Amino acid sequence: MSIWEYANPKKFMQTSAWALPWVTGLAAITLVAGLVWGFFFTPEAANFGTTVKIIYIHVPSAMMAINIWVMMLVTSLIWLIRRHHVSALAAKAAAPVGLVMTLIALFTGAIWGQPMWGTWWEWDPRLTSFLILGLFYLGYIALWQAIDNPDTAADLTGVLCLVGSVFALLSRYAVNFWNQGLHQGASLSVDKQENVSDVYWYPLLLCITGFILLFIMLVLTRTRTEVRLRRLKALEARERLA
Amino acid sequence: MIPELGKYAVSVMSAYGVTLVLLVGIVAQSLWRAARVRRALDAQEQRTGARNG
Amino acid sequence: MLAIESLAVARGGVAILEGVSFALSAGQALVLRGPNGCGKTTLLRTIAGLQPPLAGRIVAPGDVIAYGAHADGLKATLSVVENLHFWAAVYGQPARVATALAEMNLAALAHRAAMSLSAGQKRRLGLARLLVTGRPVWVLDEPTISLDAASVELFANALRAHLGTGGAALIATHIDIGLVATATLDLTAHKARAPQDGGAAGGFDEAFA
Amino acid sequence: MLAIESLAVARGGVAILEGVSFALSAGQALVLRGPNGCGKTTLLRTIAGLQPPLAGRIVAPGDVIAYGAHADGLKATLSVVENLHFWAAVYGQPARVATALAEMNLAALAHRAAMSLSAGQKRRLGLARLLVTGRPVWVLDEPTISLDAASVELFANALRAHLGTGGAALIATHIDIGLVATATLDLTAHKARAPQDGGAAGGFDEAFA
Amino acid sequence: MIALLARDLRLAVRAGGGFGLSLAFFLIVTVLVPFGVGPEGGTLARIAPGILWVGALLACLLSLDRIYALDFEDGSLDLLATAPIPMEAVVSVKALAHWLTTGLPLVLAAPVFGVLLHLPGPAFVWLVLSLGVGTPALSVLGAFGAALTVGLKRGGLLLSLLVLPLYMPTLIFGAELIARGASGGATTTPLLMLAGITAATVALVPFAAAAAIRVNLR
Amino acid sequence: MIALLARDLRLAVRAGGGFGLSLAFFLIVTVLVPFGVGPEGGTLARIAPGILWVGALLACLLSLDRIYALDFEDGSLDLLATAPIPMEAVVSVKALAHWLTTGLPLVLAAPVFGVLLHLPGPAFVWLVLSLGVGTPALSVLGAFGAALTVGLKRGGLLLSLLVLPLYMPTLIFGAELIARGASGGATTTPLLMLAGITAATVALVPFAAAAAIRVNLR
Ligand code: HEM
Ligand SMILES: Nc1ncnc2c1ncn2[C@@H]1O[C@H](COP(=O)(O)OP(=O)(O)OP(=O)(O)O)[C@@H](O)[C@H]1O
Ligand SMILES: Nc1ncnc2c1ncn2[C@@H]1O[C@H](COP(=O)(O)OP(=O)(O)OP(=O)(O)O)[C@@H](O)[C@H]1O
Ligand SMILES: [Mg+2]
Ligand SMILES: [Mg+2]
Repeated sequence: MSIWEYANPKKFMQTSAWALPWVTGLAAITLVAGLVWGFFFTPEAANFGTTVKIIYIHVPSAMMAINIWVMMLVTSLIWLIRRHHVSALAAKAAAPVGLVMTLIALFTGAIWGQPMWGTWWEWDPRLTSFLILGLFYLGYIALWQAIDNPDTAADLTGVLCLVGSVFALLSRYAVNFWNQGLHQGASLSVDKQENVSDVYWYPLLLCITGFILLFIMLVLTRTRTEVRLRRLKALEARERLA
Repeated sequence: MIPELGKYAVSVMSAYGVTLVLLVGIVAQSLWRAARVRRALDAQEQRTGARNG
Repeated sequence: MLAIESLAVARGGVAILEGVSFALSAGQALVLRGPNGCGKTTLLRTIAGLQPPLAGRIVAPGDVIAYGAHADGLKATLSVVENLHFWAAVYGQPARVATALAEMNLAALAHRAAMSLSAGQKRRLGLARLLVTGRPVWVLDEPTISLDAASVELFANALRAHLGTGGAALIATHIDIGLVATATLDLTAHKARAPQDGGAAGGFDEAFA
Repeated sequence: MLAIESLAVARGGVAILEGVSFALSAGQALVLRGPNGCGKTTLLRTIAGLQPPLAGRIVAPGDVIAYGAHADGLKATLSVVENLHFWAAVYGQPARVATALAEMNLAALAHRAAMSLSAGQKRRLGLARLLVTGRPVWVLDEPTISLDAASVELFANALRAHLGTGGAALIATHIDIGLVATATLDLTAHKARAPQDGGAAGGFDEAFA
Repeated sequence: MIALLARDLRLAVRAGGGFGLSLAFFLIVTVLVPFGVGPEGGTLARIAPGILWVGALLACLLSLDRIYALDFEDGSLDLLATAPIPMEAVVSVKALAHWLTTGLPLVLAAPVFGVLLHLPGPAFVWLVLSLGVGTPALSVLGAFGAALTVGLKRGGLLLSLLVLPLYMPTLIFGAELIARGASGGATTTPLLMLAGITAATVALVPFAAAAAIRVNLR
Repeated sequence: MIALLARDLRLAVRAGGGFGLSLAFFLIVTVLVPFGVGPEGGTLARIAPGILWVGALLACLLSLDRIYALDFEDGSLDLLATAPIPMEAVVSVKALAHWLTTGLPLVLAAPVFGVLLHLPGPAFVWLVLSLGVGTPALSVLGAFGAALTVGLKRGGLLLSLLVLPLYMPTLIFGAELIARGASGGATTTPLLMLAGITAATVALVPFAAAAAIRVNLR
């Protein structure tokens, strides 16, 4: 049995219907556990004070914002190359979630910046490239909405995602070159944790897992909606023609 | 019950607040739209009798 | 010169025609008929290569088709000759401009800007564009709209000459064009059926439990 | 209801028709004929009040004319009913939408976006727009373009009903509309003459010598 | 007339949002400028009022040519001219629709963009006030410029060229109002001037615009 | 293809000048900014490179939606798609025509505008160099964005939204190049990056744009 079978709408609907309750439950448990742990049961940090608690939403959402774009790139490619409708619809379904994640990262970052750097906004490369990422999300969503024919929309947004990814990377590099900023370097990495002690690391890991599961749950739900919408449109069109 | 947040209380609380609002927003929107489309599709299938079309 | 084999075409993701087959050889003209909305425009666009067919094949050598759509592709600010010269250059046939002007009775208007032409004069210019392509297979969507009787006659003559020199034409129209001999294909019979009645299934025809 | 007295009209600063006179009373329809470019569109636009006449008078009570031009004034992204509702609201006739839809056989397409209609379906919608204006004098420029035989029949019925209820119509066309009784006015005879031949003098016909 | 307003708003929303897009454009301009100018907060804070106004003005400008262009192309404008609505009302309604979809969102969102440019705290009130009072004039003047260029292919750039000089007074008083507000200066004169310009424009310019359209349809 | 280029250029000149107008727009932006920002020479000189780049970019942007819109509306694009010219060539030629009527005049006239903004002396060479190397990328990327939105009514603002993030790297390196040139810094990296972006864009993006057009005509 090949993985491409799940690209068949019916197969996808069946499988996702089975998986959805599990994912939803797991997402709720991990997310609530992680956030509660992070918010109530972690100590102050020497340099950040209690603001360190923001990390439990800031970092997972920032990671998801990037990863969701990568996921959209992959599913767009699958659509462009193999023309599986579900794949294109998954990209469409993911984009608003990605935008929300970007917004969360931006807002929490801004709120964090106020006490730490004394300013809501700084033209730091990390922050700036997130702003640009947000713009890419906005453009992508706007293009989906502007086009009527779903296959046309899938093709064009796919191409945009492709070209946009290249330029998002390029912007990241350009922005770095332009201004060395204040933001933390990447001190988290899965195998080595020099700067972050376990007290922060475990609840953070839990939160990251929670965000990932939440994203999967949302994407499944929204993709199911999009698939239904396509079928609905097809039925309506056929009824009119008959 | 709420932990002692000191002088950063406003920052931390508003960060969590904004996040919750946005997360609940996207979840609610997804579920609401899912329900609406599902209902519309059911009605359409009923009408066209295209259950196994 | 052009053969269509059980073609199915779709618009807006819905099949509208299926099982359309015919062949055109040199000197033949085929008139497509069918009520409004039956899919004539869609079929012609598919044959011209602007959209992919849903099923079936279009067999034609490369670079034989000249497509004449509803919109004439005229630039309002360019003059009649400038418009024609452009298309002649695109098709590599700059020598044909003068004859096309004469054949479509546009010589008197040659240096007028296209925007100051009347509806019928614009249409004549659109037909002249067809003549400068030098392509053997004309695929035309309602070519005689807005034309008066004399201009319809001009078009019929041009078409007759084209067929006489080994050309072919596929024409969708609601109006009779005074032509010597054309075959007619009524598309009403080729209306696409729903999948449950044996029509082609689209991507989302599965029922979801 | 509408009287034209020795009207002269110009386009691009050049007189093209002169001495056009006729009168339309309730229940009458007048068909304007003439070769391409003779000035039918220009005349209709003048009568509709979109451009001033060069000479002569247009006698009509205010607010009686509904003009139907080549372009239908449809919004591609609005649905068929939305388009009609808008124009009905503009003319203060919201109740007419349903009958107009029915008369032009658009009920099945009512919720389709106008951009997804075929050429003939768009034209039908354009004619339905005319019905919702509730105006007694229809001034129409080639109304049956792109229509199939059945739709031309629909239009003829609508026109007959309109005339029957005391309306009037002025129609420019090259095609025969199957109508009981219409008068015809051939515009060829009214071609504007050059000033030296007795035509109206324009602004710059003075000799500068 | 309400039908016309409703239609125009619906079209703006339907066509992928005249609403969100002018906002997005405003956002993009305010993002671009720091890239061009460099990230130092001091410089940015100093130029912020001017840049915000220029950004609002450009966002407005970009959407102007759509006020009538689409209606002209599909023949609606001809038909509206023969309909029982005075052309002055059509122009006013269209300017209003333009402001509702372009100016109003900008006014509401401007504070967020102010943050990006390090606008000093006390200036925020003045930013909103100045945009709120000034942008209606932009829409009406834009409707006039668009009326002059309706029917011209490629009218877009010409339109900008015609309209921008007309925008100059609004821009100057608007930016000055914010700058004075930020530095605690006397704000009465620019505010009065701004309000006066808007009031006079809204009252008188629609007549000129309607005349221009009638000529263009001829 | 030469015929297409000639036609596009002729249309640009005929229709009231794509040529002069983008220049005029550029002029107006550079004039507006001092009005918005205030006239002190020091501030202006510092922000001049950025403003000039932003102005060039906006002037470019304003004319983008006309790259294919008119051809789409009057059916030329359909006919070109069935003509014996590959769509990639059509896209490239159209981008070239856009650059010739928009980018090139800006490059040539930029020094004059630099004077208006008190751009420091040594920066002028770099201004011309950076615009000359960078603007072709703007035209090609614009042609891509326009290809995505061809056929959409009111595509103008959406187009800006899609294209502007793509312009970001060009803008950053372009403005940085002038700034470094003015202050005598190391100019090699930004110049190389700018040239690299332009070269890669010109070579690759037409394929994406042609694909987008074909999809849109379907
Ligand atoms: C709008 C503003 C901000 C944005 C868009 C932003 C974005 C990001 C991103 C993308 C990451 C990397 C996540 C990953 O890949 O691991 C991150 C991590 C982080 N951010 Fe921010 N940030 C912002 C503001 C701030 C501020 C103001 C602070 C605190 C002063 C801050 C502290 C951190 C920390 C501590 C991490 C974890 C770094 C690590 O150890 O990897 N951020 N942020
Ligand atoms: N986007 C769309 N979604 C659904 N249906 C569509 C769409 N676009 C067009 N259609 C339908 O497809 C059918 C075929 O249209 P087409 O233009 O090919 O008809 P036609 O035979 O050329 O008609 P006409 O004689 O009126 O020109 C029409 O019924 C039309 O309403
Ligand atoms: N700007 C202009 N300058 C000079 N002549 C013009 C201009 N615009 C139109 N004309 C001419 O005016 C004449 C009248 O045009 P009009 O559109 O009224 O003709 P018509 O009778 O409607 O023709 P058709 O049957 O082709 O629609 C035409 O010969 C046309 O070429
Ligand atoms: Mg058709
Ligand atoms: Mg006419």
